[in-house]
Amino acid sequence: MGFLTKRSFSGGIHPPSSKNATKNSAIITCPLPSTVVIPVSQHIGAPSKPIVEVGAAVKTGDLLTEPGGFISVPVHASISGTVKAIEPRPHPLGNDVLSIVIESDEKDEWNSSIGPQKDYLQLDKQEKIRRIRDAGIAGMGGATFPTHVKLSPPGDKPIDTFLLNGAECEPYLTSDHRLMLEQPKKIILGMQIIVSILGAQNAGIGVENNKPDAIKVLRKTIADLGLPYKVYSLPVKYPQGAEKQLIVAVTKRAVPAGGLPMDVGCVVQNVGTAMAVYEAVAEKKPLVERVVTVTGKGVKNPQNVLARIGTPYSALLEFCGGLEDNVGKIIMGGPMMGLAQASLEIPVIKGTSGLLILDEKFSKKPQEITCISCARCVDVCPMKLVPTILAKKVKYNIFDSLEKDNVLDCIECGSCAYVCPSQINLVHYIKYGKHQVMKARKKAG
Amino acid sequence: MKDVLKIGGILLAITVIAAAALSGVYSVTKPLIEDAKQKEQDAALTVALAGADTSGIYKVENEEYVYYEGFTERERQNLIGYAFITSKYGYSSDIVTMVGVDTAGTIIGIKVLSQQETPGLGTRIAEKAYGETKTWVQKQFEGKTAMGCAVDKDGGSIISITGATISSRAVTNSVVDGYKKFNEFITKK
Amino acid sequence: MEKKLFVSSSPHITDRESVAKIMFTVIAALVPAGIGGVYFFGPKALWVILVSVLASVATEAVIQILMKKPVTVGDGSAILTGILLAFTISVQVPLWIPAVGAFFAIAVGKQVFGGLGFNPMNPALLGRAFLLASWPDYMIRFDLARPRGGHLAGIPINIDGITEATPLNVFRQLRDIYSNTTEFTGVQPDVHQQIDTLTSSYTSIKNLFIGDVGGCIGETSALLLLAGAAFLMYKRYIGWKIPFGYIGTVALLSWIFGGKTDLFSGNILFFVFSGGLILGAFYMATDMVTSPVTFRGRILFGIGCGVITVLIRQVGGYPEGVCYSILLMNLTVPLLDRWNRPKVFGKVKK
Amino acid sequence: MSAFKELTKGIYDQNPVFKQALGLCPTLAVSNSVENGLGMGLAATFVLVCSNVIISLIRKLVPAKIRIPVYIVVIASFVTIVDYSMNGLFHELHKSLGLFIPLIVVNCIILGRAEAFAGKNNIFLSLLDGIGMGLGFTLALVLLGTIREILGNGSFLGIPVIGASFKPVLIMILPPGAFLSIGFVMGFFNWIENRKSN
Repeated sequence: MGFLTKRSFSGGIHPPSSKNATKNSAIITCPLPSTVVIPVSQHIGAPSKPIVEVGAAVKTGDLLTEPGGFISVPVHASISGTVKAIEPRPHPLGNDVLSIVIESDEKDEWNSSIGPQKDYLQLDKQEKIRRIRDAGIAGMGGATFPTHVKLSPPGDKPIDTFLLNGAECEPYLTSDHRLMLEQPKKIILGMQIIVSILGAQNAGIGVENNKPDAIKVLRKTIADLGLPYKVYSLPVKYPQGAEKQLIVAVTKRAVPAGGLPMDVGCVVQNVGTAMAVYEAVAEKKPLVERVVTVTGKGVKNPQNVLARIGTPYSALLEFCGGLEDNVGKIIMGGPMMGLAQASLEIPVIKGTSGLLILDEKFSKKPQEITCISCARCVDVCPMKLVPTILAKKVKYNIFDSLEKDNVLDCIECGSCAYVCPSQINLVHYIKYGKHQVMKARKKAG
Repeated sequence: MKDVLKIGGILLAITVIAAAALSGVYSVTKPLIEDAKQKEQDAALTVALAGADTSGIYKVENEEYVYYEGFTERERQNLIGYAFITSKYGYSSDIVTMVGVDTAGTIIGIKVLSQQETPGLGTRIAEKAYGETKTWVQKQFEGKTAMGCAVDKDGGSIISITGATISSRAVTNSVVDGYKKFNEFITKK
Repeated sequence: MEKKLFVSSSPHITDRESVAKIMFTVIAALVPAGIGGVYFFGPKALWVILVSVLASVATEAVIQILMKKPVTVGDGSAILTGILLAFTISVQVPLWIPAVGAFFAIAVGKQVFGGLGFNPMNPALLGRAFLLASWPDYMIRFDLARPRGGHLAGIPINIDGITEATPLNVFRQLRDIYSNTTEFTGVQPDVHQQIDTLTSSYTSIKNLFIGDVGGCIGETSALLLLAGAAFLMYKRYIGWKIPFGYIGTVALLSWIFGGKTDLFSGNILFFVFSGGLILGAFYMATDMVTSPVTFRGRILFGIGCGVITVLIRQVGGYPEGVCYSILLMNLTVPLLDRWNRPKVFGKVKK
Repeated sequence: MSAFKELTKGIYDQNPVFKQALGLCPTLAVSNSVENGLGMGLAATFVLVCSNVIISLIRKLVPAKIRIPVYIVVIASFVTIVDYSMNGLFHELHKSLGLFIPLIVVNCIILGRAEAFAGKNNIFLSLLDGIGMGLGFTLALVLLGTIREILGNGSFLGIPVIGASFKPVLIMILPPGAFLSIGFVMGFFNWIENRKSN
């Protein structure tokens, strides 16, 4: 079949990229919002614990919480002002989460310890990792897994390859693309820090070949800095940016089912994370802002915005010219894996790579009809699962054999549901099936 | 040990009773069954050896072969022909026929004794078409030379039943085979 | 917030394919073969197709209304079933035959199981099998099926009993004569010659390819069927695994066993273009609902169809076995899918 | 439980074929005409009644360990009696039922009733149960035979009942027809039950 001869993976889909609206608009900074809402949990793992009290005055970059465990990161004040409330507020994931609300004093005074650090590369490994954790960095591609954990692999898993993920395969999103064009130096230097922590011999950046400008800029920057990193031009295919698919495309190593990239000696980080790592280690700057692509038919001026963490969508959208009348759906992230949002008061968090506003026509999903076993989902599944059988089992409440069908290997990329002619939301069923399997596992101990 | 004997005894008693009952029934029904079979064969023979006197048909039997001779008179006068039984596997069963031929080898009459072919298709070899008085085999074979029979598909003159070529061909070929065997035997004699 | 936002799970975009679009595209791909059928067999072919389609659609609608289900005749699947059924019957049937067949196909072949997506067997083929078992005398009558003067080279002139003038029928009859060696029937001297002319002469193969031979309405023209199939493959509505697995197997086995008496002497082109193989392999075996979803499953499905087809053609009671072979393999689909799950990404063999 | 109930339960409520799905092999095989169905049904009924009575009679004498062999001996004896008698008296019918007469021995209705009923109840009730179940089986066979013969052959008990213009649906007297008709009749009864319970 020779699918390994090209730098790609088997399966996958080709949705329209829809990136033209924002791919050429430079990142612009969003004005400071009057209040920010900072949830204590913006990452995968234990929520962090607040260490400030209502009424306290904070400066930008001040620590607001302490980590709730090893797999946890703190959050920081993203503006200066007064803590107004510490209470549950709507969270992008759908439920209400304890959040620290800060009212701006409009001065944006920064914590004084933030600034360029000398000889940061010479710091020892533990210090670098501590700075990364203290800066509150969690994977900025959307998965929000605490970065310091990923950079501390257990001793029995030697890492020889570090990959930077600049694929940005989700349609519509351009934040990583713009970041690579505008901040290539910070990204590469961040990469250098990560490589020094991991001790990896090989390092490279994977970029889909629909971003030739980014590939060129990155190559030039690497050459200018005299570093040995490679830039891989990858074919455009969704989900090229999924960890396992990226690794197999670049290194031809297949992460074992149920395993992690470190099982094949790899660590993958998003380009935005690399920049945040640079800022954390070289400037001690915590993660208080990120680039968000605001796009879609439902917003007047689609653009790439540098926004403070905690900025409510309403403020962000107002800056982008406001919503059109026919808004139907607001999605955090891309259209394939993003989450539909219920309210405009939800804030930007560390994993908010984009805000996609779809008009009504695109929002309503057609009625699901019965599966006709066309096998399109089987053909596109990048994990080589059989989505139709998984979904049917879930639909008829047959959960006992799901685990044997490898349901837990699903990466929820949505390719199956994208191609389904019967409009069945396979991902929805499979997610529920995974949930049931995990529940059964917990019960069994 | 005692238990085993008791169980064995009961089982023995029951089987003995059953055997006795069966032998009684057998002795009563045996003549009936033979009678019915005889009647059936007689009916077939009257078709196969049409023209012979019903009491002028004699079974010729020896170790290897059985056939029938038919006379117009009871006292073995005027031999009109012979009848033999032949069979061949058709579409889903053995098709057994009784064939009567005259001394020159021309078929006098023919009757299907048993078959389990596809209803509506293969079974039509033994059935009368609507408004006919003769079955398909009678219509096709009577008056033909047994030796030269072949279905139309094989270039012969037996018009096979649409959709039941296999059954038609099986009957035809069994007639030929049966006649061949009969002929061998009779010439040897 | 005065406006209500839609909230649903990801993904939020789809490629806008739909079952109806797939069905109508397949129907479009069958149009050339349908026109060919009408051209070769005369206007009655059109009536057969129309009756079959109308009966399918009406049956589906009526049953769905009676069962108080949403009426889904708009998805085109009933129309497709009607067309495929009409394509597999002889033009000489009375018009109530396609109507009854379509009723059985939809009612018993599809709606009894719960409608589209739940039927274990291809409804059109089931309808055809029902008709063939119920009224064989109508279903195998092909004697007038060549009004355009098309012909098969090698049809023996001295055998006048042939009423089933499809290529495979003629072949079977000639070969039966050839191998039926009782000295009483005797091998006719020119049978040998006739078989060769029938199976390998240029005229025969050309007419077979164009479709100018006896047979069912939509199955004779390999050319038109392949044109439609190429379109469907280009649109990716049918894959290569089932049809090629199927036809490849038939070609190989026919070459080995399809000769007069010797092995490895069958003419592949004759067996591939004869009968309903092209129609069956590209349009019926590939029916999404009743074929496997897995890669290996589809290949094995195709091979299985091929083996059974050749088995029926060479030793079975019928000259053609496409219909039954696909129906039989349809029943193995759940097993094939269970045994041939793809190896999950990154799964290491233990 | 009244005696009347024991007699009638086999006809509909616990019909061996449609409700309990017992004895399907002969049901499928010989229901291609009313005559065959009736012959088979009555033969089985005779065996069922006789074996029920005898088994009920000897139920206290037979140790539990050997009850199945004893039942089989009893049933097989009656089947053989039926086989001989039919062969002598109804030779043609016997020929068309063929192998299925001896196979009554393994018909699960008969062994099933022996085990489930006759081995536990008195002679009178066992007699009624045998008659009821036998009638239920016969009725099922005749019903299927009627459907199949009329549709598949256009006749009832061999007498043409539909005009000559009707082309019989051959498949109905072929084996698939048995499955089709039994499926639809069972479906029909289930539908009635569903409507009743709603």
